[in-house]
Amino acid sequence: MTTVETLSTLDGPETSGKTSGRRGAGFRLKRLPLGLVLAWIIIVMVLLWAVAPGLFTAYDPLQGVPGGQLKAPSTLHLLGTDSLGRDLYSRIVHGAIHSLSGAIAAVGVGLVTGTAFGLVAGATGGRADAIIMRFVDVLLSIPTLLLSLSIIILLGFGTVNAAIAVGATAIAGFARLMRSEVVRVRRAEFVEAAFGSGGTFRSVLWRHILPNSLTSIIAYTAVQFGWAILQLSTLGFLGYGAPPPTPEWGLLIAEGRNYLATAWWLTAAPGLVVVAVVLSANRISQSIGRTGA
Amino acid sequence: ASADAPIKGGTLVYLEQQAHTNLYPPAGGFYPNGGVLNQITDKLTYQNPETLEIEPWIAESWTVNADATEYTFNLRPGVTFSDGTPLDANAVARNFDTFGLGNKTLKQPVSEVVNNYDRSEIIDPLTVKFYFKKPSPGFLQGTSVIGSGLVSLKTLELPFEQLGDATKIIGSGPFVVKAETLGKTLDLKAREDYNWGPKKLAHQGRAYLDGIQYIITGEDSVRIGALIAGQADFIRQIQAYDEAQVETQGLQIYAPSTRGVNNSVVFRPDNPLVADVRVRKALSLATNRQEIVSTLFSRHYPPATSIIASTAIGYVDQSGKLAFDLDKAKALLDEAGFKPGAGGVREKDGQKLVLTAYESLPQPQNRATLQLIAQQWEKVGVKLGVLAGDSGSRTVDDLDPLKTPVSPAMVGRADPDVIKSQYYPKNRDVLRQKGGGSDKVKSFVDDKLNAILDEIASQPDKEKRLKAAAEAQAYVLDQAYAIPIFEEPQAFAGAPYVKGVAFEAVGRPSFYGVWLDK
Amino acid sequence: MSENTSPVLDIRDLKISYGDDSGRTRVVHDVSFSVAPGEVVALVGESGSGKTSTAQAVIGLLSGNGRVDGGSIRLNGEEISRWNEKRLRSIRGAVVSLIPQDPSSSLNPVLTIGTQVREILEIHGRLSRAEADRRVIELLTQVGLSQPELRARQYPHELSGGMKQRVLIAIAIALKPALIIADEPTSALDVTVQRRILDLIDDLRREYGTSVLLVTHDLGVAADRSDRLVVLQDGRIQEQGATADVLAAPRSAYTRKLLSDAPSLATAAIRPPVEEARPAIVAVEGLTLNFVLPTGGNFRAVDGISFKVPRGTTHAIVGESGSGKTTTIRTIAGFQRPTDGVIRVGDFDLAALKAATPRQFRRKVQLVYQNPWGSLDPRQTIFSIVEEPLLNFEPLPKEERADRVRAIIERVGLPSPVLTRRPHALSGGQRQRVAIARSLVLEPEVVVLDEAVSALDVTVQAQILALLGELQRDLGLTYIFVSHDLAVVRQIADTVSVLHNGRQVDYGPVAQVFASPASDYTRELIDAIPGRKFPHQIHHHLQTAGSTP
Amino acid sequence: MTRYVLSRIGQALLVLWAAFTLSFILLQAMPGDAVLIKFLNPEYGLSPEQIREIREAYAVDSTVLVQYFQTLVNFLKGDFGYSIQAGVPVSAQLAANLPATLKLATLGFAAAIALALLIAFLSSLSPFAWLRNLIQSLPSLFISIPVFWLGIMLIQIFSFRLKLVSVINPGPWESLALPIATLAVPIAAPLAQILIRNIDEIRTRPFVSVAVAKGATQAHVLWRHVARNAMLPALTIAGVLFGELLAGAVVTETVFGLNGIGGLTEKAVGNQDLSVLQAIVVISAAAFVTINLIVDLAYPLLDPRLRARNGAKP
Ligand SMILES: Nc1ncnc2c1ncn2[C@@H]1O[C@H](COP(=O)(O)OP(=O)(O)OP(=O)(O)O)[C@@H](O)[C@H]1O
Ligand SMILES: Nc1ncnc2c1ncn2[C@@H]1O[C@H](COP(=O)(O)OP(=O)(O)OP(=O)(O)O)[C@@H](O)[C@H]1O
Ligand SMILES: [Mg+2]
Ligand SMILES: [Mg+2]
Repeated sequence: MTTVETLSTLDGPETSGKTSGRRGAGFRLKRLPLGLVLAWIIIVMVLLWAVAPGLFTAYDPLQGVPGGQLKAPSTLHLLGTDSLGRDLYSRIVHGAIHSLSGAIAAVGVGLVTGTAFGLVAGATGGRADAIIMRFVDVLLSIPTLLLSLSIIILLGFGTVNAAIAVGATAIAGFARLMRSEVVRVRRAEFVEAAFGSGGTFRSVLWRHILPNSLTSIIAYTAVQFGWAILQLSTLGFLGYGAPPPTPEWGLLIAEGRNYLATAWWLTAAPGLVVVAVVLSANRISQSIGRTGA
Repeated sequence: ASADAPIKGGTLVYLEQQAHTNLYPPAGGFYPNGGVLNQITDKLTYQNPETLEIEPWIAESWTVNADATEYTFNLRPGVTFSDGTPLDANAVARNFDTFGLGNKTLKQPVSEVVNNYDRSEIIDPLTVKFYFKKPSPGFLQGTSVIGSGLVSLKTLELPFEQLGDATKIIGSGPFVVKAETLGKTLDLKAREDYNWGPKKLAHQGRAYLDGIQYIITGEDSVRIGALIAGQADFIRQIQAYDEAQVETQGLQIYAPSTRGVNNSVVFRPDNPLVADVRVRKALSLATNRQEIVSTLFSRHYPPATSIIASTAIGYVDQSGKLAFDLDKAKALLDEAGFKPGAGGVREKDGQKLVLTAYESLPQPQNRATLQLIAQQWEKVGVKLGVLAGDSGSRTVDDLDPLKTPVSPAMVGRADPDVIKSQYYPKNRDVLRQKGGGSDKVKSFVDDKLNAILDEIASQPDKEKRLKAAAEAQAYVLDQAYAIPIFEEPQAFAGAPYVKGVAFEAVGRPSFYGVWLDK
Repeated sequence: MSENTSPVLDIRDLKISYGDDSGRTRVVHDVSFSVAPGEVVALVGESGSGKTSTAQAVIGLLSGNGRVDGGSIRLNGEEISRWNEKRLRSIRGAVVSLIPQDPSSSLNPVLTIGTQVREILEIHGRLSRAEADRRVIELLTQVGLSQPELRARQYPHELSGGMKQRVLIAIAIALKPALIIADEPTSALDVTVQRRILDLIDDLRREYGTSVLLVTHDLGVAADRSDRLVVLQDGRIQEQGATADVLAAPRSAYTRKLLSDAPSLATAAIRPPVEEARPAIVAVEGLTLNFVLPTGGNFRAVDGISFKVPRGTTHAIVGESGSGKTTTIRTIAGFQRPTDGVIRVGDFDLAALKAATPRQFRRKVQLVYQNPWGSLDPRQTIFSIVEEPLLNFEPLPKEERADRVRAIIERVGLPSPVLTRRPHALSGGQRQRVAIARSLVLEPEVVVLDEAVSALDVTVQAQILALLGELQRDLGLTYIFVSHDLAVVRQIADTVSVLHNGRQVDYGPVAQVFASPASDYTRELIDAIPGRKFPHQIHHHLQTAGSTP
Repeated sequence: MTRYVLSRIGQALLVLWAAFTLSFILLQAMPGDAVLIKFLNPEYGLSPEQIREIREAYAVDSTVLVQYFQTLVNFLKGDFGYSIQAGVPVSAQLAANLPATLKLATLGFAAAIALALLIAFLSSLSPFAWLRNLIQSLPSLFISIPVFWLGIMLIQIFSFRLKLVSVINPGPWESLALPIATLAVPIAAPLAQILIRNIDEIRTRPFVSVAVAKGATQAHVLWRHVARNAMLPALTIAGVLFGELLAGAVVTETVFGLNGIGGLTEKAVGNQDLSVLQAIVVISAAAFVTINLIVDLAYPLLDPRLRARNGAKP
């Protein structure tokens, strides 16, 4: 959530357009940075895991083979097995759907609620603005973890509820960013010009303010996506994650850490997967941030 | 140095998994609490962990009347609390008055081990007599347990909510609290003038150690890593899967039995899904405890052969009732009307046989255990959902048989009373009977069981009492109220130079005789 | 200048290129010229012609991806184009110094003026701290800043643009360099301030004998201030020579075009006076506007302005920055409520407008902004930009809407393929045409233009002005035209109001105001118009240019 | 100015009260309560009768509104009540935990700033593009690592494998080295990102060219002109980072077994120890509003442009 201001400074003063106009958008495609390509490959691959895990592994992620527990990585079990004899690689592949949908739901909650708050606050200004932004302050001032844990307790354990809890803590960030964007866009001359050509408040909001505020929001959403995966795994670490035997990644890392002395790969492998996915999401968000503006 | 000449001095670094919560002695059932109380308090009597006999400690001798309603203790002279006040008849009387009756103004609850308590009487400064409303044959053993540690009058005067502060707990034990950082560390130092350890122990006089440092270290990997790296001397809670690793590093594993009700899952028959004894029996038959133990545990976790541990008093082997037979299980379920339905889950009248259980955090690898049980039950078409709720939901849902038809359960105490503790509606009420702790229960009561349990708690005749205990074991398994899994030890690990580690009867460490060979 | 003194700067066959992902682009091709001691050489040319790049190369300040590909740069006879950073540092500020284009962003906002002036003394380590402090005050005095001690303690935002430019000049002359590079030193300033700054540079040059390389796109400035002219186009020298000679007899067609487009040089034919009888479509009377300041209190931005604009004519509002021009017209366009006064536009009385009516009013009055980049939504296509006003009013069938958009786009002289593009794919002049098209699509009666050509190149500016004139003739439009450039006003307006600190200090037909201004302020403005040094040559040239196609 | 400060303080108090109330509602709505959780724990083996008595003694079943006003009044009087679970006054818990967290958070934050500056400067001074890219991708990497995982890995590597520091009974600095690193990494990442971006942006400003034209060295320009301007915007996210800091502290404290507000929060949530949680919310909200207030009020001191809004142009 700390990237709020980063992104809004990113497209700071309107580039005079003189030079940027001259240099076409054409060459951008010529040299795709390797890192970005890799990031997309990882994301697409993980998405495939989520959609069709059966293509990647034949092992059952939930039913273990008693007696085959805690095996080291081998050709048979690429990443070894866990304490119940379940194939770790299969659990990671099948876990993609839980982690990704959890992260998407979390970001969705934050995105929808937060941007709605920010849009209303920024567009109407005045008292509504003050009230909404103070409320956002309140959300920010309650420790995030306390907030999300309380929400989980309130709603009950589960992937969806954990996602809502994480999403709730993301609202403030989205609201702040959206508001600052809306305020910035509102000041733009083209908004006044739109009013000047007879536009009503609603049509201007819809046609100009919203679309022009969204670039940063989209970039921010990608960042938040990675962040949400991490938050979900932190919840798993604290014992508030998805119920077992869901192979959610955070839970895998969190449970795997208990076996650090005997089977370190149980936590290292899902940990690296999360790092790779979050890193990719960040990389992609940066590229969105750059091409936007 | 050689093993025969203990060395004095040194501080033992002890890594505990959880912080102690409240050091009101009856709260000693919580392992972290008991682990502290066991060093700083003494008990009236000492239960020999090998023989389970009750031996003298602060009480030099005692008499019990025939129907076990009057107990008279003669106290050892010269015992003092660490604040200098004497541990005399008056102090003992006040302690048990509080434990037996509670104290409403100070919010102090009644101890679970003291049944039917009526009053105390101070015969002379070193003689105290207790009266009971009904026979209380378990009381003598009850004076030896961790929940009956004796504390000074000053401590007893404190309201319950202040007893989390260890520095306020004044006992007469071999160690005293020197300093505490709440929730993080606790420093004990040896009491120089301590000279009243249990008579029959080889070691007498002050403790060998100069002090003990408790450090709360929640992460399993950090505790083990620190022990292996030589940063700590002794740790609690080592999981079965780490035992091999610890042993290859030349460290010592201690797994004292808790000698009580085995680690089990119990049913709440008030829930219609498990109201039929055939269903419960089938699930018992579908549970492969051998597989659970060999997959998740080690040789320190013997598979259960009754509802109580084989080392417990009154144990009777019930292995005949604990068979593993999938075909029979399926047949029983068919018989009970639960037929395989869509997705392989059995159902009856549209009701799917889907059960849920909350994992129990204090039990070793309970989450994995329940998941493995779920796997096993799935083979007969029963689904078990394992929940990992927060303590609030868990506590509330646990009262409702409809929400938690299955629940993991275990309790440690080296007396047949423990069976009553576990199953009696006025005690832990694990089966959730009507009139027990939950107002969500609609109808389930088992008077026959309750009668047997009453008998255990109040039959003064030892033989008859043991018979009742045997009867209870058989009855619970006949009704398939519980599926015992394994005999639960408390697992500790220590550095090779830590000598003389002892445990009280249910597995709390005693560091009185410990010395460091380095 | 005596012939035998060797030049301070001597550039031979300079080639500069910029690299990006797709390769290198050469932007300066074989440029050669020299600057003699004490001489002012003006580098002129349209935007993007390579003026700045050439100047930056001299001081080694080409941006990271820029490179000198060949040629030589000799400074006081030494070849510096191959020098490393370290050697370059030793001459920067000491031998060559720089007066940047935009004074407002060229001073570090968080350091005091004194610190920033002293910095150059410290870097070259010539003086003790106390001496440096004294020298700072001396320099600030020298560039004509009042209360130099106070200024030294102030921060840049507390100074006006002109004052900031003086500070930058003080920095540039601090070490008495042999050469000062002034890259558009006044293009961000008001005409009056511009003149004072240019005078100052002139004085200092005379005093120290410093040479100046003056980069400018304004031929008027170049004409007034330089000894020699170098005309660049697309990175190539089109022409160079003594200023007077070039102006009198431009050899290249490009130079001639530059000359004809420069409004300051055009002694334009004053427009015929408007016949009195024409009815006024806009009437402003006693317009006053106060801004409520966040700290409490009021700020009067416009103070009792009155004027009338007859239908089909152009009224200009001129004045220096902050004089209230924008505020006045925004009030007329209905974006701001006047504190006091009456504004009548056609049948509408602005003061009487209720919340719902402004939308109807908008059909009558349209505003064109200074910055076409900012006033067009970067995410919309040109088609939807121009179509939008139509959507806001009575529903037209889709077909008809498209026809009207196409017609108006053609009318403003844009090719139809631009319709599917977005603003960033257009040049500045094209964008301003789009903005004008948008303002015309509703067929308004009054178009208010706020500095609508100030951001544009002279050449493009001339095209847009021509377009506006054409549209006015064909459609009978009425313009209210805001500008700070009197030369432009003289060219296109019928009547003019001169504002100063929110007050109207002059008002009347253009010819009358220019010939006999009522206030000293207006006279000063008129005098400050550059390009007066060689009026007759230019006049002569314009006539010949007019005859050659 | 005073009016502005007063109104800001008023708003801060409002936020404080709202945070208190919101958290009260949230906590009340949770299933079960602290007394139930504590005393239904089988370790105590209490009978239903006894539990009923205890509930009465703790007056947990009085109406929500009564409890709300009681807690509010007590808080206003500075009385935070007792922790039911831990059996000590909340103030004692805070006294034991707050200084530790403050120390950890302050040092962690300082380390994060140092790390962020280091990354930003190195990336902008690095002479090779590949090195710059490498350094610039560090923040993304830092953001991607789960904090608890980082902590556990650091312990395994530095304490158990390399035996560089001891996690059990460490010296005063030894004890903080790894936790600070754990906490600093995720905080440093966004800071570094902002700094890198700002530095890149500020470097294109004309005043930087002017400084170079004065003959200044690259390092001089970076430090004297770029750094301060680039750091100013980063200041505004201090308030947001503060939240991260607390969340990071929870995990760090849990992993390293440190005592502190973070660990306390986690335990108190689990046990629904309301008095503790309310106190934590109030303290952290107070810290949040104070930090934001300070940032808002300090900003003009650091950025002269914001000092005198009403200073007329000469
Ligand atoms: N950093 C850069 N990277 C790539 N191209 C550049 C860069 N700077 C300038 N250019 C290009 O070099 C050419 C010359 O630019 P330069 O700034 O020297 O022109 P100019 O004559 O000063 O124009 P203006 O009047 O607009 O300031 C232009 O086409 C411009 O787009
Ligand atoms: N919203 C506002 N609040 C307070 N003062 C304002 C506001 N807008 C403009 N002003 C002040 O009103 C005065 C007139 O401003 P205006 O924008 O009309 O000037 P201008 O003549 O258009 O100048 P420029 O040539 O720089 O565009 C200025 O001193 C300006 O600072
Ligand atoms: Mg230029
Ligand atoms: Mg203006």
